[in-house]
Amino acid sequence: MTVSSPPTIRVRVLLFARYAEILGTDALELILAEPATVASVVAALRSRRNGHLLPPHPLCAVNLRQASAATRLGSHDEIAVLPPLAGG
Amino acid sequence: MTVSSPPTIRVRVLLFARYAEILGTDALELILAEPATVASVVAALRSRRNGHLLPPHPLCAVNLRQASAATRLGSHDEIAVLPPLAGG
Amino acid sequence: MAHLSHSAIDAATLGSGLQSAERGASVTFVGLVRDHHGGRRVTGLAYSAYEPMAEEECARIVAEAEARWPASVGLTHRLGSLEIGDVAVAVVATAAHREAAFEACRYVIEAVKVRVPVWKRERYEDGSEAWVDPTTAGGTVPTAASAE
Amino acid sequence: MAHLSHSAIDAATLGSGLQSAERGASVTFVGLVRDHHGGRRVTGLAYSAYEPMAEEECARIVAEAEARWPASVGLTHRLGSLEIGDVAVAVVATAAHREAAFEACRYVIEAVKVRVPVWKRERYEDGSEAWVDPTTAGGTVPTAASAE
Repeated sequence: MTVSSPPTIRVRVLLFARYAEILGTDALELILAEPATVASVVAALRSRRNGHLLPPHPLCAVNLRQASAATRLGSHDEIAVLPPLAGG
Repeated sequence: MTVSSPPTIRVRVLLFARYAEILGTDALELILAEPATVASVVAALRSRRNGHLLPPHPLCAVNLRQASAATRLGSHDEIAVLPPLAGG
Repeated sequence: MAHLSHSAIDAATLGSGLQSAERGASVTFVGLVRDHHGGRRVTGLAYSAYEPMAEEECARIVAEAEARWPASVGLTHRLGSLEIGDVAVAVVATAAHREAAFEACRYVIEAVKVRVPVWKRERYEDGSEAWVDPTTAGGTVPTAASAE
Repeated sequence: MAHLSHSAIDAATLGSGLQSAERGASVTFVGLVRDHHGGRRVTGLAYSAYEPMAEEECARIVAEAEARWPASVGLTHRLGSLEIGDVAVAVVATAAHREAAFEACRYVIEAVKVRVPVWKRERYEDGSEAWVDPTTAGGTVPTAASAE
Protein backbone atom coordinates (compact mmCIF):
# COMPACT_ATOMS: atom_id res chain seq x y z
CA MET A 1 0.00 0.00 0.00
CA THR A 2 1.45 3.42 -0.98
CA VAL A 3 0.74 6.74 0.73
CA SER A 4 1.07 9.80 -1.48
CA SER A 5 2.63 12.68 0.48
CA PRO A 6 2.33 16.30 -0.77
CA PRO A 7 5.37 17.51 -2.70
CA THR A 8 7.83 19.60 -0.71
CA ILE A 9 10.89 21.73 -1.37
CA ARG A 10 13.94 22.37 0.75
CA VAL A 11 15.24 25.94 0.94
CA ARG A 12 18.10 27.66 2.73
CA VAL A 13 17.20 30.65 4.90
CA LEU A 14 19.70 33.30 5.97
CA LEU A 15 19.12 35.74 8.82
CA PHE A 16 21.11 38.90 9.51
CA ALA A 17 21.81 41.46 12.17
CA ARG A 18 18.86 41.91 14.53
CA TYR A 19 16.81 39.14 12.93
CA ALA A 20 19.61 36.65 13.52
CA GLU A 21 19.70 37.77 17.15
CA ILE A 22 15.92 37.38 17.52
CA LEU A 23 15.84 33.85 16.12
CA GLY A 24 19.16 32.81 17.63
CA THR A 25 20.67 31.65 14.35
CA ASP A 26 21.92 33.08 11.09
CA ALA A 27 21.14 30.13 8.80
CA LEU A 28 18.65 27.31 8.69
CA GLU A 29 17.06 24.86 6.27
CA LEU A 30 13.31 24.69 5.86
CA ILE A 31 11.15 22.07 4.20
CA LEU A 32 8.04 23.71 2.76
CA ALA A 33 4.93 22.30 1.15
CA GLU A 34 4.53 23.27 -2.47
CA PRO A 35 3.59 25.78 -3.74
CA ALA A 36 5.90 27.82 -1.47
CA THR A 37 6.55 31.55 -1.57
CA VAL A 38 8.63 34.07 0.36
CA ALA A 39 5.55 34.55 2.54
CA SER A 40 5.67 30.83 3.44
CA VAL A 41 9.21 31.28 4.74
CA VAL A 42 8.26 34.31 6.79
CA ALA A 43 5.24 32.46 8.25
CA ALA A 44 7.47 29.52 9.20
CA LEU A 45 9.98 31.81 10.87
CA ARG A 46 7.30 33.73 12.75
CA SER A 47 5.99 30.48 14.23
CA ARG A 48 9.37 29.77 15.85
CA ARG A 49 10.42 30.90 19.31
CA ASN A 50 10.61 34.74 19.40
CA GLY A 51 9.53 34.71 15.75
CA HIS A 52 6.66 37.06 16.53
CA LEU A 53 9.34 39.76 16.93
CA LEU A 54 9.92 39.64 13.17
CA PRO A 55 7.75 42.06 11.21
CA PRO A 56 4.97 40.41 9.18
CA HIS A 57 6.44 41.72 5.91
CA PRO A 58 10.22 41.94 6.18
CA LEU A 59 12.41 42.83 3.24
CA CYS A 60 13.53 39.57 1.63
CA ALA A 61 15.87 38.48 -1.14
CA VAL A 62 15.82 35.29 -3.17
CA ASN A 63 19.12 34.20 -4.69
CA LEU A 64 20.75 37.63 -4.09
CA ARG A 65 17.91 39.80 -5.43
CA GLN A 66 15.17 41.61 -3.55
CA ALA A 67 11.90 39.69 -3.85
CA SER A 68 8.27 40.24 -2.91
CA ALA A 69 6.22 38.15 -0.48
CA ALA A 70 4.54 36.46 -3.45
CA THR A 71 7.78 35.33 -5.09
CA ARG A 72 7.50 31.58 -5.78
CA LEU A 73 10.32 29.43 -4.43
CA GLY A 74 12.02 26.36 -5.84
CA SER A 75 14.16 23.72 -4.18
CA HIS A 76 17.62 24.93 -3.10
CA ASP A 77 16.66 28.60 -3.35
CA GLU A 78 18.45 30.85 -0.86
CA ILE A 79 16.07 33.20 0.95
CA ALA A 80 17.57 36.04 2.96
CA VAL A 81 15.46 37.93 5.49
CA LEU A 82 16.83 41.46 5.70
CA PRO A 83 16.43 43.91 8.57
CA PRO A 84 16.05 47.57 7.56
CA LEU A 85 19.18 48.50 5.61
CA ALA A 86 21.64 50.87 7.24
CA GLY A 87 24.57 51.10 4.86
CA GLY A 88 26.21 54.15 3.35
CA MET B 1 39.85 136.59 -14.11
CA THR B 2 38.86 132.96 -13.29
CA VAL B 3 37.71 130.31 -15.79
CA SER B 4 35.42 127.62 -14.34
CA SER B 5 36.23 124.17 -15.88
CA PRO B 6 33.77 121.26 -15.55
CA PRO B 7 34.56 118.93 -12.64
CA THR B 8 36.40 115.74 -13.51
CA ILE B 9 37.41 112.51 -11.80
CA ARG B 10 40.43 110.30 -12.30
CA VAL B 11 39.88 106.52 -12.34
CA ARG B 12 42.11 103.50 -12.79
CA VAL B 13 41.11 101.01 -15.49
CA LEU B 14 42.30 97.40 -15.60
CA LEU B 15 42.12 95.19 -18.67
CA PHE B 16 42.52 91.42 -18.75
CA ALA B 17 43.18 88.52 -21.07
CA ARG B 18 41.90 89.22 -24.59
CA TYR B 19 40.83 92.78 -23.80
CA ALA B 20 44.35 93.62 -22.65
CA GLU B 21 45.64 92.18 -25.93
CA ILE B 22 43.15 94.20 -27.97
CA LEU B 23 44.03 97.51 -26.33
CA GLY B 24 47.72 96.75 -25.94
CA THR B 25 47.81 97.47 -22.22
CA ASP B 26 46.51 95.99 -18.98
CA ALA B 27 46.18 99.22 -16.96
CA LEU B 28 45.54 102.88 -17.68
CA GLU B 29 44.30 106.02 -15.96
CA LEU B 30 41.35 107.96 -17.35
CA ILE B 31 40.14 111.46 -16.56
CA LEU B 32 36.38 111.61 -17.01
CA ALA B 33 33.92 114.49 -16.89
CA GLU B 34 31.42 114.20 -14.08
CA PRO B 35 28.97 112.60 -13.77
CA ALA B 36 30.85 109.48 -14.92
CA THR B 37 29.62 105.87 -15.03
CA VAL B 38 30.96 102.49 -16.07
CA ALA B 39 29.48 103.23 -19.50
CA SER B 40 31.69 106.36 -19.73
CA VAL B 41 34.76 104.16 -19.24
CA VAL B 42 33.65 101.68 -21.88
CA ALA B 43 32.94 104.53 -24.33
CA ALA B 44 36.39 106.01 -23.71
CA LEU B 45 38.03 102.61 -24.26
CA ARG B 46 36.05 101.94 -27.43
CA SER B 47 37.26 105.24 -28.90
CA ARG B 48 40.90 104.11 -28.64
CA ARG B 49 42.84 102.23 -31.32
CA ASN B 50 41.27 98.75 -31.77
CA GLY B 51 38.72 99.72 -29.11
CA HIS B 52 35.84 98.85 -31.46
CA LEU B 53 36.83 95.20 -30.91
CA LEU B 54 35.54 95.46 -27.34
CA PRO B 55 31.87 94.55 -26.99
CA PRO B 56 29.56 97.51 -26.33
CA HIS B 57 28.48 96.09 -22.96
CA PRO B 58 31.36 94.12 -21.44
CA LEU B 59 31.20 92.66 -17.95
CA CYS B 60 32.74 95.22 -15.59
CA ALA B 61 33.67 95.43 -11.93
CA VAL B 62 34.10 98.51 -9.75
CA ASN B 63 36.33 98.12 -6.73
CA LEU B 64 36.29 94.29 -6.94
CA ARG B 65 32.54 93.84 -7.40
CA GLN B 66 30.55 93.29 -10.57
CA ALA B 67 28.83 96.51 -11.61
CA SER B 68 26.31 97.59 -14.23
CA ALA B 69 26.91 100.10 -17.03
CA ALA B 70 24.96 102.70 -15.02
CA THR B 71 27.11 102.41 -11.90
CA ARG B 72 28.27 105.90 -10.92
CA LEU B 73 32.02 106.34 -10.47
CA GLY B 74 34.02 108.43 -8.02
CA SER B 75 37.62 109.57 -8.10
CA HIS B 76 40.18 106.79 -7.56
CA ASP B 77 37.69 104.03 -8.30
CA GLU B 78 39.20 100.94 -9.94
CA ILE B 79 37.21 99.75 -12.94
CA ALA B 80 38.02 96.32 -14.37
CA VAL B 81 36.79 95.33 -17.82
CA LEU B 82 36.34 91.57 -17.81
CA PRO B 83 36.29 89.24 -20.83
CA PRO B 84 33.87 86.33 -20.62
CA LEU B 85 34.86 84.30 -17.56
CA ALA B 86 36.40 80.90 -18.11
CA GLY B 87 37.36 79.62 -14.68
CA GLY B 88 36.49 76.38 -12.98
CA MET C 1 34.83 41.61 -3.45
CA ALA C 2 35.45 44.66 -5.57
CA HIS C 3 32.97 46.89 -3.72
CA LEU C 4 33.30 45.69 -0.12
CA SER C 5 36.35 46.25 2.05
CA HIS C 6 37.26 44.89 5.47
CA SER C 7 40.12 47.37 5.76
CA ALA C 8 40.41 51.16 5.56
CA ILE C 9 39.14 52.82 2.37
CA ASP C 10 41.33 55.33 0.54
CA ALA C 11 39.04 57.50 -1.59
CA ALA C 12 42.00 58.96 -3.50
CA THR C 13 43.08 55.49 -4.63
CA LEU C 14 39.52 54.65 -5.61
CA GLY C 15 39.41 57.80 -7.76
CA SER C 16 42.84 57.51 -9.31
CA GLY C 17 41.82 54.44 -11.27
CA LEU C 18 39.04 56.44 -12.92
CA GLN C 19 41.02 59.43 -14.18
CA SER C 20 41.80 59.86 -17.84
CA ALA C 21 42.77 62.73 -20.12
CA GLU C 22 39.28 63.11 -21.56
CA ARG C 23 37.54 63.29 -18.16
CA GLY C 24 37.53 66.82 -16.84
CA ALA C 25 35.33 66.39 -13.78
CA SER C 26 35.53 64.19 -10.72
CA VAL C 27 33.00 64.12 -7.88
CA THR C 28 33.76 62.14 -4.73
CA PHE C 29 31.37 61.36 -1.90
CA VAL C 30 32.84 60.09 1.35
CA GLY C 31 30.65 58.98 4.25
CA LEU C 32 32.41 59.12 7.61
CA VAL C 33 31.52 57.67 10.99
CA ARG C 34 29.97 60.49 13.04
CA ASP C 35 30.28 60.85 16.80
CA HIS C 36 26.56 61.26 17.39
CA HIS C 37 23.26 59.70 16.31
CA GLY C 38 19.77 60.26 17.61
CA GLY C 39 21.08 62.47 20.41
CA ARG C 40 23.57 59.86 21.72
CA ARG C 41 27.37 59.95 21.69
CA VAL C 42 28.65 57.22 19.38
CA THR C 43 32.08 55.75 20.13
CA GLY C 44 32.29 53.32 17.21
CA LEU C 45 30.31 50.90 15.10
CA ALA C 46 30.38 47.63 13.24
CA TYR C 47 29.07 47.10 9.71
CA SER C 48 27.91 43.64 8.69
CA ALA C 49 26.51 42.59 5.32
CA TYR C 50 24.91 39.83 3.34
CA GLU C 51 28.14 39.89 1.43
CA PRO C 52 27.38 38.07 -1.82
CA MET C 53 24.22 40.12 -2.34
CA ALA C 54 25.84 43.38 -1.23
CA GLU C 55 28.61 42.81 -3.76
CA GLU C 56 26.15 42.07 -6.57
CA GLU C 57 23.91 44.99 -5.65
CA CYS C 58 26.87 47.40 -5.64
CA ALA C 59 27.91 46.15 -9.06
CA ARG C 60 24.35 46.59 -10.37
CA ILE C 61 24.16 50.15 -9.02
CA VAL C 62 27.49 51.10 -10.60
CA ALA C 63 26.42 49.57 -13.92
CA GLU C 64 23.12 51.48 -13.81
CA ALA C 65 24.88 54.79 -13.18
CA GLU C 66 27.39 54.17 -15.96
CA ALA C 67 24.56 53.30 -18.36
CA ARG C 68 22.54 56.39 -17.44
CA TRP C 69 25.36 58.98 -17.49
CA PRO C 70 28.57 59.20 -19.52
CA ALA C 71 30.62 58.61 -16.39
CA SER C 72 32.93 56.08 -14.77
CA VAL C 73 32.06 55.14 -11.22
CA GLY C 74 33.96 53.62 -8.30
CA LEU C 75 32.21 52.43 -5.13
CA THR C 76 33.58 50.86 -1.95
CA HIS C 77 31.65 50.13 1.25
CA ARG C 78 33.51 49.35 4.43
CA LEU C 79 32.64 46.34 6.63
CA GLY C 80 33.79 45.38 10.12
CA SER C 81 34.65 47.55 13.08
CA LEU C 82 35.03 51.30 12.54
CA GLU C 83 36.07 54.21 14.73
CA ILE C 84 34.83 57.81 14.65
CA GLY C 85 36.05 59.55 11.50
CA ASP C 86 36.71 56.34 9.58
CA VAL C 87 35.47 56.19 5.99
CA ALA C 88 32.28 54.11 5.82
CA VAL C 89 31.64 54.46 2.11
CA ALA C 90 33.29 56.19 -0.83
CA VAL C 91 31.86 56.92 -4.28
CA VAL C 92 33.83 58.52 -7.10
CA ALA C 93 32.35 59.50 -10.46
CA THR C 94 34.47 60.92 -13.26
CA ALA C 95 33.12 62.34 -16.50
CA ALA C 96 33.93 64.79 -19.26
CA HIS C 97 31.57 67.31 -17.66
CA ARG C 98 30.55 68.07 -14.11
CA GLU C 99 26.80 67.51 -14.46
CA ALA C 100 27.25 63.83 -15.25
CA ALA C 101 29.83 63.41 -12.49
CA PHE C 102 27.62 65.04 -9.83
CA GLU C 103 24.49 63.18 -10.90
CA ALA C 104 26.12 59.77 -11.19
CA CYS C 105 27.80 60.16 -7.79
CA ARG C 106 24.56 61.19 -6.11
CA TYR C 107 22.60 58.39 -7.78
CA VAL C 108 25.03 55.78 -6.51
CA ILE C 109 25.07 56.86 -2.87
CA GLU C 110 21.28 57.20 -2.76
CA ALA C 111 20.90 53.70 -4.22
CA VAL C 112 23.47 52.24 -1.82
CA LYS C 113 21.43 53.53 1.11
CA VAL C 114 18.24 51.78 0.05
CA ARG C 115 19.42 48.69 -1.80
CA VAL C 116 22.67 47.28 -0.43
CA PRO C 117 22.17 44.78 2.43
CA VAL C 118 24.44 46.28 5.07
CA TRP C 119 23.66 46.72 8.78
CA LYS C 120 25.16 49.02 11.34
CA ARG C 121 25.54 48.27 15.04
CA GLU C 122 26.51 51.35 17.02
CA ARG C 123 28.43 51.50 20.30
CA TYR C 124 27.68 54.31 22.75
CA GLU C 125 29.54 56.13 25.46
CA ASP C 126 27.72 54.16 28.19
CA GLY C 127 28.83 50.83 26.70
CA SER C 128 25.42 49.91 25.26
CA GLU C 129 24.87 49.01 21.62
CA ALA C 130 21.97 49.26 19.18
CA TRP C 131 21.10 48.40 15.59
CA VAL C 132 20.62 51.42 13.38
CA ASP C 133 17.13 51.28 11.86
CA PRO C 134 16.21 54.24 9.63
CA THR C 135 12.58 53.04 9.61
CA THR C 136 12.02 53.71 13.32
CA ALA C 137 11.38 57.07 14.92
CA GLY C 138 14.45 56.96 17.17
CA GLY C 139 16.69 55.67 14.42
CA THR C 140 17.84 52.62 16.40
CA VAL C 141 16.47 49.45 17.96
CA PRO C 142 18.09 47.73 20.95
CA THR C 143 20.23 44.65 20.40
CA ALA C 144 18.76 41.32 21.52
CA ALA C 145 21.04 41.32 24.57
CA SER C 146 19.67 44.69 25.70
CA ALA C 147 16.05 43.66 25.04
CA GLU C 148 16.05 40.45 27.05
CA MET D 1 45.35 84.27 -1.36
CA ALA D 2 43.43 81.56 0.40
CA HIS D 3 41.46 80.52 -2.67
CA LEU D 4 43.97 80.98 -5.49
CA SER D 5 47.04 78.84 -5.99
CA HIS D 6 49.97 79.21 -8.37
CA SER D 7 51.14 75.69 -7.56
CA ALA D 8 49.54 72.23 -7.73
CA ILE D 9 46.30 71.74 -5.77
CA ASP D 10 45.92 68.75 -3.47
CA ALA D 11 42.19 68.15 -2.98
CA ALA D 12 42.83 65.74 -0.11
CA THR D 13 44.68 68.42 1.84
CA LEU D 14 41.93 70.94 1.09
CA GLY D 15 39.39 68.48 2.49
CA SER D 16 41.33 67.35 5.53
CA GLY D 17 41.03 70.77 7.12
CA LEU D 18 37.25 70.48 6.97
CA GLN D 19 36.77 67.11 8.64
CA SER D 20 35.43 66.84 12.14
CA ALA D 21 33.76 64.20 14.23
CA GLU D 22 30.28 65.63 13.75
CA ARG D 23 30.50 65.81 9.96
CA GLY D 24 29.47 62.55 8.38
CA ALA D 25 29.52 63.53 4.72
CA SER D 26 32.15 64.98 2.44
CA VAL D 27 31.64 65.85 -1.24
CA THR D 28 34.61 66.85 -3.38
CA PHE D 29 34.53 68.30 -6.86
CA VAL D 30 37.76 68.33 -8.84
CA GLY D 31 38.03 69.95 -12.26
CA LEU D 32 40.91 68.62 -14.35
CA VAL D 33 42.52 69.89 -17.54
CA ARG D 34 41.07 67.90 -20.44
CA ASP D 35 42.94 66.97 -23.59
CA HIS D 36 40.24 68.24 -25.94
CA HIS D 37 37.95 71.25 -26.37
CA GLY D 38 35.70 72.21 -29.24
CA GLY D 39 37.03 69.35 -31.33
CA ARG D 40 40.71 70.34 -30.95
CA ARG D 41 43.51 68.54 -29.13
CA VAL D 42 44.59 70.62 -26.16
CA THR D 43 48.20 70.27 -24.98
CA GLY D 44 48.05 72.65 -22.02
CA LEU D 45 46.66 75.95 -20.82
CA ALA D 46 47.31 79.02 -18.73
CA TYR D 47 44.88 80.51 -16.22
CA SER D 48 45.09 84.21 -15.44
CA ALA D 49 42.90 86.18 -13.05
CA TYR D 50 42.01 89.57 -11.72
CA GLU D 51 43.48 88.24 -8.53
CA PRO D 52 42.18 90.59 -5.82
CA MET D 53 38.62 90.31 -7.14
CA ALA D 54 38.90 86.57 -7.77
CA GLU D 55 40.02 86.10 -4.18
CA GLU D 56 37.15 88.20 -2.82
CA GLU D 57 34.59 86.57 -5.07
CA CYS D 58 35.73 83.08 -4.00
CA ALA D 59 35.42 84.12 -0.35
CA ARG D 60 31.93 85.52 -0.97
CA ILE D 61 30.81 82.32 -2.70
CA VAL D 62 32.12 80.15 0.15
CA ALA D 63 30.42 82.39 2.71
CA GLU D 64 27.13 82.22 0.80
CA ALA D 65 27.26 78.42 0.66
CA GLU D 66 28.08 78.15 4.35
CA ALA D 67 25.20 80.51 5.19
CA ARG D 68 22.73 78.60 3.03
CA TRP D 69 23.63 75.04 4.09
CA PRO D 70 24.95 73.63 7.37
CA ALA D 71 28.27 72.84 5.71
CA SER D 72 31.93 73.82 5.73
CA VAL D 73 33.41 74.60 2.33
CA GLY D 74 36.93 74.70 0.91
CA LEU D 75 37.68 76.16 -2.52
CA THR D 76 40.94 76.53 -4.44
CA HIS D 77 41.38 77.67 -8.04
CA ARG D 78 44.66 77.11 -9.81
CA LEU D 79 46.41 79.91 -11.75
CA GLY D 80 49.37 79.82 -14.10
CA SER D 81 50.47 77.15 -16.55
CA LEU D 82 48.79 73.73 -16.38
CA GLU D 83 49.29 70.44 -18.17
CA ILE D 84 46.69 67.84 -19.15
CA GLY D 85 45.30 66.11 -16.06
CA ASP D 86 46.34 68.89 -13.66
CA VAL D 87 43.75 70.00 -11.10
CA ALA D 88 42.24 73.33 -12.23
CA VAL D 89 39.82 73.77 -9.35
CA ALA D 90 38.84 71.83 -6.23
CA VAL D 91 35.79 72.28 -4.00
CA VAL D 92 35.18 70.31 -0.82
CA ALA D 93 32.01 70.53 1.25
CA THR D 94 31.62 68.67 4.54
CA ALA D 95 28.41 68.44 6.53
CA ALA D 96 26.58 66.27 9.00
CA HIS D 97 24.42 64.92 6.17
CA ARG D 98 25.01 64.27 2.50
CA GLU D 99 22.27 66.52 1.07
CA ALA D 100 23.93 69.65 2.43
CA ALA D 101 27.37 68.50 1.32
CA PHE D 102 26.24 67.75 -2.25
CA GLU D 103 24.23 70.94 -2.59
CA ALA D 104 26.87 73.24 -1.12
CA CYS D 105 29.58 71.71 -3.32
CA ARG D 106 27.48 72.07 -6.46
CA TYR D 107 26.49 75.63 -5.59
CA VAL D 108 30.11 76.66 -5.19
CA ILE D 109 31.40 75.25 -8.47
CA GLU D 110 28.46 76.67 -10.43
CA ALA D 111 29.05 80.10 -8.88
CA VAL D 112 32.80 79.93 -9.56
CA LYS D 113 32.09 79.36 -13.25
CA VAL D 114 29.97 82.50 -13.61
CA ARG D 115 31.39 84.90 -11.04
CA VAL D 116 35.12 84.48 -10.49
CA PRO D 117 37.26 86.57 -12.89
CA VAL D 118 39.56 83.89 -14.29
CA TRP D 119 40.55 83.42 -17.93
CA LYS D 120 41.86 80.40 -19.75
CA ARG D 121 44.26 80.44 -22.68
CA GLU D 122 44.52 77.05 -24.35
CA ARG D 123 47.46 75.66 -26.29
CA TYR D 124 46.81 73.23 -29.16
CA GLU D 125 48.67 70.45 -30.87
CA ASP D 126 49.53 72.71 -33.85
CA GLY D 127 51.16 75.32 -31.60
CA SER D 128 48.32 77.85 -31.84
CA GLU D 129 46.56 79.32 -28.81
CA ALA D 130 43.11 80.73 -28.11
CA TRP D 131 41.12 82.31 -25.31
CA VAL D 132 38.33 80.12 -23.99
CA ASP D 133 35.05 82.03 -24.31
CA PRO D 134 31.94 80.12 -23.20
CA THR D 135 29.74 82.84 -24.77
CA THR D 136 30.81 82.05 -28.34
CA ALA D 137 29.57 79.21 -30.50
CA GLY D 138 33.00 77.66 -30.97
CA GLY D 139 33.95 78.07 -27.34
CA THR D 140 37.15 79.99 -28.09
CA VAL D 141 38.32 83.23 -29.71
CA PRO D 142 41.75 83.67 -31.29
CA THR D 143 44.47 85.45 -29.37
CA ALA D 144 45.43 88.93 -30.61
CA ALA D 145 48.61 87.55 -32.17
CA SER D 146 46.57 85.08 -34.27
CA ALA D 147 44.00 87.73 -35.26
CA GLU D 148 46.41 90.36 -36.60
